Amino acid sequence: MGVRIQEAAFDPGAELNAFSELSEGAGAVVTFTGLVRSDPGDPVSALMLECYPELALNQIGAIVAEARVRFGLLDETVIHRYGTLQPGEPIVQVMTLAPHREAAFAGAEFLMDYLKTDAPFWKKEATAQGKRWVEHRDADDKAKDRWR
Amino acid sequence: MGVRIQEAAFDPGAELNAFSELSEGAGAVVTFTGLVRSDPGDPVSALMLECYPELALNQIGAIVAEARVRFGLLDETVIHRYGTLQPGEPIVQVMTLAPHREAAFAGAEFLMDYLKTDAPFWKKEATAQGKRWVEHRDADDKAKDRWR
Amino acid sequence: MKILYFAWLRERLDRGEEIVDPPASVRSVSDLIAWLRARDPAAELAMAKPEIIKAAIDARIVSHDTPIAGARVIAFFPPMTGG
Amino acid sequence: MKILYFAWLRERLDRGEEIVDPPASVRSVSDLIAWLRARDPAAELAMAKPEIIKAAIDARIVSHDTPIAGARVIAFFPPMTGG
Repeated sequence: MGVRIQEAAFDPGAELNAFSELSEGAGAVVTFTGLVRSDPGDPVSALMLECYPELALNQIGAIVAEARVRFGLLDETVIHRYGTLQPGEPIVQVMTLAPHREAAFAGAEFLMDYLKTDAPFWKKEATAQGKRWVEHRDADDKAKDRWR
Repeated sequence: MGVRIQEAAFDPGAELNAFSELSEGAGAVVTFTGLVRSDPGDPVSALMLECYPELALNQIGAIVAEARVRFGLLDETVIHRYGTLQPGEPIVQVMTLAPHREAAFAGAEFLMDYLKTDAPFWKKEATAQGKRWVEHRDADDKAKDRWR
Repeated sequence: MKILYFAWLRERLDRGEEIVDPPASVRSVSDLIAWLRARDPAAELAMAKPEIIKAAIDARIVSHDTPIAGARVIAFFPPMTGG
Repeated sequence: MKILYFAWLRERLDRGEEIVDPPASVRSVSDLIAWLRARDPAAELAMAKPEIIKAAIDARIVSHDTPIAGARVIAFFPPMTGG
């Protein structure tokens, strides 16, 4: 189990390889990598990610512990960056290891849905029209609610 | 788009990094990596994967094309090995690139569900009790049927 | 035409492929399975339950009522266990 | 006690943290928001809709009716946009 909140860039592939070292009984690894998205019709030149690290560790630690029990995961890692990022850069990576694919997929989706609404990060986009805070999406609340 | 059927081992992390090169409008990459699973209570010493390559390329190519349209994927890659593999080795990797996480997750799950039932591979396990063909699972048919 | 066999079908027949020349009365995949079984005791046993055997003509999966006219390669195999 | 502000709340108040010493009558998170608003026009505006502001006491998320007695750090922030 691992939770990392960091300003430094990370290497998605190196993280995947380090995570999926031989583990008895494991058959499935699911990796979600979130990238700074720039809409071609409304380009973003940079993304500023603000964070409350102590709360992030508590919140994500609790979500990860719940995911492990609920889906019978063998291992899981969450990496979340803060600071200023460029379009295309990885922001977040969630990895789950399980005996079978159903649990690995469900665990990764559950973790991502909770990170969107419960992890104390705030995104601000720099665009040609200036800077703007990203609005919280109702769709993210709905995505989280399906796990109740 | 890429479909590779190969006997050679592949590097899951290197494949992920090569796949997620900057792509305009992309915000989410989902990677599924399937490993040779050895149940601690009934260990497998090796897995033999038989394949019909021409049919595999046709079947997987059709599934990938359907996934791209259905989920609005920006890119996708399927790598599937055949031959003799050891426990813990990667067998299969599916990667999807999409604007948002919902499509990337759904596309990867859809591809895996179809690979399990529609890709012409046959698994034979070597155990202490001898060799045995892996039985087709009804649960895999049910998993596929949910996409109808 | 060439016939391919995979997995336990290949093992029970002790061959992965063979060249056959069925008579014109063998029109469909079903007919071909019946003809293959009738001429070989190993096939009679291995293909005893045709409903669990899948077929492909020229690397495209087909149902058992598909005509085989013009086929170059016909493959028979058990349910797939990929992924 | 220390107060932390994040995202647009921090920007509108032009500060990320401050030390405050509210009177004993300020018992809950709600009371604290009302007290912070009453003493500062910037806070009056920035926290005009308390229902959209989330709070944490000592790095644990709490509801607005939670008592603040014994709190060392209280954080206020808008809905989160992580992941």
